[in-house]
Amino acid sequence: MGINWHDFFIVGNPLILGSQIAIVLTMVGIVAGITYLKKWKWLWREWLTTVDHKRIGIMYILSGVLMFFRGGVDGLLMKAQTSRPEMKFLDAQHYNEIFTTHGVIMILFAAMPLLIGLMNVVVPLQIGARDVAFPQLNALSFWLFFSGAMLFNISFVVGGSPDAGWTAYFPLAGKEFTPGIGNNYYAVALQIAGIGTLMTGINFIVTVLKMRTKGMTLMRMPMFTWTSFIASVIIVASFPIFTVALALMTFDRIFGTHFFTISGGGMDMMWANLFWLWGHPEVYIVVLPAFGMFSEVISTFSRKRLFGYNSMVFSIVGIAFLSMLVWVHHFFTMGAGPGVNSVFSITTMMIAIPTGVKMFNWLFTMRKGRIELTTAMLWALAFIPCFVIGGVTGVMLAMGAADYQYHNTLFLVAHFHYVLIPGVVFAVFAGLYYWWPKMFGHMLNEKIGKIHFWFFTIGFNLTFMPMFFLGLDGAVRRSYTYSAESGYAPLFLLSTIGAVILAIGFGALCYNIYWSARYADRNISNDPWDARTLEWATASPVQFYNFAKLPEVKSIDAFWYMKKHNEGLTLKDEEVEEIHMPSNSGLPFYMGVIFGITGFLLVFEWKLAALVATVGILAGLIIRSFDYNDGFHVHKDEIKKTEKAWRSVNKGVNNHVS
Amino acid sequence: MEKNHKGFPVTHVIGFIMSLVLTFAALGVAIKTSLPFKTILWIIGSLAVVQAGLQLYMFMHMNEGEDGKSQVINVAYGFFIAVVTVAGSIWVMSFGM
Amino acid sequence: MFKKGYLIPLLAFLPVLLLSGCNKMVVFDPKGPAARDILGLINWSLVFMLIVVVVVFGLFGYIVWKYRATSKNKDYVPPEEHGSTKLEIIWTAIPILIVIALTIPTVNTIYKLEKVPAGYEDKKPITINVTSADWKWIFSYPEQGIETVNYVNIPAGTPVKFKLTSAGTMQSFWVPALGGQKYTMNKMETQLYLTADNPGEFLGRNTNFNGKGYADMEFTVEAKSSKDFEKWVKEVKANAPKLTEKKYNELLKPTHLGRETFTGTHLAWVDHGKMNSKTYTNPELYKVHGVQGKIFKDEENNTEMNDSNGGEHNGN
Amino acid sequence: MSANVNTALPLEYQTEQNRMNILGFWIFLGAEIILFGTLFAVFSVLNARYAGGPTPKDLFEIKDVMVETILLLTSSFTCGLAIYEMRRGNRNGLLLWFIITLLLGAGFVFMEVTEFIHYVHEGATMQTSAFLSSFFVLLGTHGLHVSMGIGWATMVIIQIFKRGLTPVTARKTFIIGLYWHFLDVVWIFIFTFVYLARMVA
Ligand code: HEA
Ligand code: HEA
Ligand code: CUA
Ligand SMILES: [Cu+2]
Repeated sequence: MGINWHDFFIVGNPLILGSQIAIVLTMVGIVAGITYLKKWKWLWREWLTTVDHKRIGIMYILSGVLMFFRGGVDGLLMKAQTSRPEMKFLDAQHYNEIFTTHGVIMILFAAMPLLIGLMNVVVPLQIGARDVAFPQLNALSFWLFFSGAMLFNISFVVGGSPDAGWTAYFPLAGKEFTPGIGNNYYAVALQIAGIGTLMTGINFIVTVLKMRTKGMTLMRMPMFTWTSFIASVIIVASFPIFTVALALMTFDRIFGTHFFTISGGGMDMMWANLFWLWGHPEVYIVVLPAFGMFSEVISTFSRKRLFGYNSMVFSIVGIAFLSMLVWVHHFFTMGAGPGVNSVFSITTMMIAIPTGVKMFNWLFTMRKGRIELTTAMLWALAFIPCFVIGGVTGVMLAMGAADYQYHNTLFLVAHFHYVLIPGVVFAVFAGLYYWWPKMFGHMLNEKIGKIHFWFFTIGFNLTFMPMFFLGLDGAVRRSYTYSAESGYAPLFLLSTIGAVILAIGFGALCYNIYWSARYADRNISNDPWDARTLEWATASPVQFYNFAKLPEVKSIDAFWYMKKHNEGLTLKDEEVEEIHMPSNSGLPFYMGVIFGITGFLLVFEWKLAALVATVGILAGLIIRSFDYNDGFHVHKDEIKKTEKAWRSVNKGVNNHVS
Repeated sequence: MEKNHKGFPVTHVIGFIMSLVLTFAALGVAIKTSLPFKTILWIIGSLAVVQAGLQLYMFMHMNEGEDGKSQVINVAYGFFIAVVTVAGSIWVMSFGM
Repeated sequence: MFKKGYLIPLLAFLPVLLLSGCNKMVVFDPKGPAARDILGLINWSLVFMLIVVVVVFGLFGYIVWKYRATSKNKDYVPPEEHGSTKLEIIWTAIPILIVIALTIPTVNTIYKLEKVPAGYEDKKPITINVTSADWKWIFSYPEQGIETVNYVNIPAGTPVKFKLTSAGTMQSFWVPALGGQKYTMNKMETQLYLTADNPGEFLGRNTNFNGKGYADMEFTVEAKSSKDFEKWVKEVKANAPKLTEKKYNELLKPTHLGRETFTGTHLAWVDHGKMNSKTYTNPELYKVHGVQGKIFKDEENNTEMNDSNGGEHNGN
Repeated sequence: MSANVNTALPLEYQTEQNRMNILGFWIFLGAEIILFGTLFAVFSVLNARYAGGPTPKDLFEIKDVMVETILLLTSSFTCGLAIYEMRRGNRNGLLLWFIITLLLGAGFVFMEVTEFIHYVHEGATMQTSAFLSSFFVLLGTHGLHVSMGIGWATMVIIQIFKRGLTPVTARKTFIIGLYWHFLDVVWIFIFTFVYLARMVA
């Protein structure tokens, strides 16, 4: 194939060389560590082949945190470059690659897995199920996501990163203007991860529709389950569009077709159209589960049930419905007729209405409550004012004519960080602090948590608030530098300082995870927060079969009801029955690997080799078709033993809520 | 959703004949008539939708089973999104020009 | 510890304060009717946004303060409220009213911006064709028969009809002091009316990312009095070199250029806004580090300009 | 997941896992509707951009298209009969109609491939124009689905031979039936909006 190794491995840039060395060393370190500790078998049996929704969730979260770190470092690099006018830290090409990978990684490989991870851990527990509807498919979803994420990340050191923005607008992203393979990575890696996400969507729809425990009617479901369900519906409605868009991009770039090219009659605007047909719903896919988490956290720590439950449900359904009807607001300035722009301005602004309903319902959940300022609750509280700023600036953008002045400026960048970070990142932090004991059997440290919180929120506001003003003063996005005469320097510097504070905050989280893993008290109850929903009705960490006896639900906030009426909290030996559970499988992992290999070959446009590799994919599908493994039964004795262990511990636990 | 059909698969045969009729009707309208293009498009488009509905109900038994309702809503929703995508794209990309 | 809880709302208020005080930001300092119309809309929206922010922040501060857990209210058991139909109707209805209040001027302004600005209807607009290329702006004056690069002179007080197109990637034409932006696209033509009230110099730039040279893709707009404008045109016609096709092909290569001036326009041989216009691409010149794809290796025309045809389309 | 078997229902609906799989597959079909809808959207926008290349009138042969259509319609019918036989517990009837269905499907794929080869010989390739790019990708996606369906159904037939009619094989057969009918539905729209409409336009 005549590979030019100098081009293959990006060398010559100290930054990239440094990361290459770091990556190689880390990998060697991990392999050596696992070998030394003789953990290979354990890793394979307990994690790589697992189909347990909780473990899959944890793997999602782990990858998400890692990717958040990668995306965050990208963000810091950009901030370093724009800290001073005409700074020479990164050149234009590197800046372009970095904001592209930052956007893609943050949204698709950080926000999505963090949310899907928490969905995986929590949703089956909240509806009183033993797993998701299709556990093996769930594992496959994860491995496809992981494979896509890894493929995307190696672009940094192997072959070159994509550099056309996370929106990858044509004609720029086409072969004529971006001949390198960087954008092939975009097309292929997102495709692989996207297929995984689509299957997650299907899986959770069926899980919620079919696996609810007795009495758990739709209108008794916890709000996080509702939002996860609706987000899954949006996933199924929008990801197929992205699949097609990416496939056509691949065709244009690798097979010379003319969908979006400027030659051969292609239409560059069609890409923007398809991208946002997916891209807009995508932002609600990430924000809805986050809304759900805030609902749980706010209700738990106000010690009140959620205010206006029904209108909360209607509002998410409304948001989901509208989310498919607003995509044009991302290209008001493309010159569509005034009729088009008017209609889409109106549909977009309408989203403020259901979102407002949610806002006020949260506020009134707290009213007359007893608000406990745990770290999880602090995130939920900070979310409200910050998100309102993001939301109202969104409405300003939605006004088509006004958007002619905001579009593609830092005002827009400020808007979306003000919705994405409070809306998604704060939610994930809240969710992690809240559900950590469910996942790992110990709490995160509240003191360090508060340091994390204050640094992060203050840093966040300092970083992104100045961008509103820069944007109104004409500073555009995606520009690697600006002149000294522009007068932007002070605000840009302020923003960089903010980002450093933000990074310290994130560092505090990492330290908290480490500290808590080593030193935190393991002697905690299954319900350390005195919470309201079913996931707290079982052990922390949750035993692999979730519930020895599936709970029966009589009201919303089912566990709260059980506690108040003292029902179903104990388990008698006679009630224990054998439990049927699915077996582990190596196939999803294999599929992830083979998809990764195929994708890699396709990225390098080695079409024949890629075709050969697809045989491996087909082989995987055939093996699955002939797989009749029906799972296994957990014996009564084992269940009794497990249940006794955690139920007796509960008697003498320490109270951790300060 | 009865378990055992007895005798002759009536609905299937009716469905098949109707789909043939609809197909040829569309062909006839498109090739044999000289209506304006828009009219033809509307007619053959409606025939296609009818035929799709026929397949969904008579062959695929979309509304059968304990999840019949979910399945119908799901297909209707999918169809709605598809229509929004097609009509929206055409409208937006024509730029009101 | 709790006092810090006010920090966030305070920080969040900052923009509102700054917005009302600071009039130097370019969007708040319009120099033409289009920008002024938009600013009117923006100011109108800011009033409502301010109301929303004040109401939510006020409620938030009050509720969080009043109902926080303290050692004194340890035994307080919050009531089990389900909701309140009345309240829920209120906070659905008021946002609906706000949205309506925002919708009407928005739609009005959208339509208004498509036309010659009010107050200038009796002035005959001049037409300037804008062609964006990597990474420069090319302005053709079909009526005057001249062409400039990276700067554009316009007569003040006269509506200018900018016909926008691109020789390659998608760009966005924006002169914030004069009005909103619009994309330029190959084989498409979009239009934008801008008018400068008075003579002056304004910065314009591309806002739609288009590769390596994007950051520097700026131009200046100089509004001159009609007399000065005529004088300038005459001078150009007398002194500037003639634009040849060869020179033009040179211009279209992905480069940075300073200001240039020519007599004659490239519209004589190509209008990139036409559906069937020639395609100009230079993939060879866009190579960066890393592995290059293969697609152009297989094709014979990997040399200069690629001549493939545009195809026919209903657009113009 | 539980082995609760409700024998009052048809085989494919008897276990909870089966019911979940069927519902899941319906939702997958919902996603497929949107996927094809997007391809139709692309085709609708690009369908008059010939870039000087051949037009539908130059290319399409209504007779071949009608044969393809009838092959697929008939296969949908025989697939219906296969499921009908399955519900009567008639394994051999099921297999017979199932195999006929696949043969008809194979005939369709064969016709389509010949059609494509013919176009390419006339100089109409995927790279010629936006119209042809969108044409080939829309029809190619459908054709690929049919081919995958044939391969998948073959696996299921082998399983029926090996295991007979069980809730699991019945569920697999039922689901592939749904898939097959769905591809016929997609074809109806291709027939209408790609062939008929573009020939008249
Ligand atoms: C989680 C992600 C998220 C969320 C929730 C939102 C929410 C909203 N967004 Fe945002 N948006 C993005 C992520 C998000 N956005 C991203 C990533 C981009 C840029 C992509 C790119 O180009 O790279 C973007 C870009 C973007 C644009 C394109 C601008 C441009 O390119 O020029 C527009 C325009 O309309 C817009 C509007 C809105 C609106 C109206 C909302 C609404 O949903 C907000 C609703 C919320 C409120 C309004 C606050 C609470 C409500 C009340 C208190 C009630 C009372 C209020 C009123 C009546 C006003 N967004
Ligand atoms: C969920 C989505 C998400 C999140 C969380 C973020 C988080 C951040 N983003 Fe954003 N961003 C996007 C989504 C997101 N972003 C998108 C979609 C775009 C558009 C891309 C495009 O234009 O195509 C964008 C664009 C974007 C830009 C605009 C670039 C430009 O247009 O010129 C900037 C610039 O400041 C930026 C900065 C940041 C920063 C500082 C953070 C911070 O919040 C990050 C916080 C995390 C950390 C700080 C990590 C902590 C690291 C350490 C503790 C280690 C320190 C180590 C070293 C320094 C080596 N982002
Ligand atoms: Cu009924 Cu196939
Ligand atoms: Cu949007």
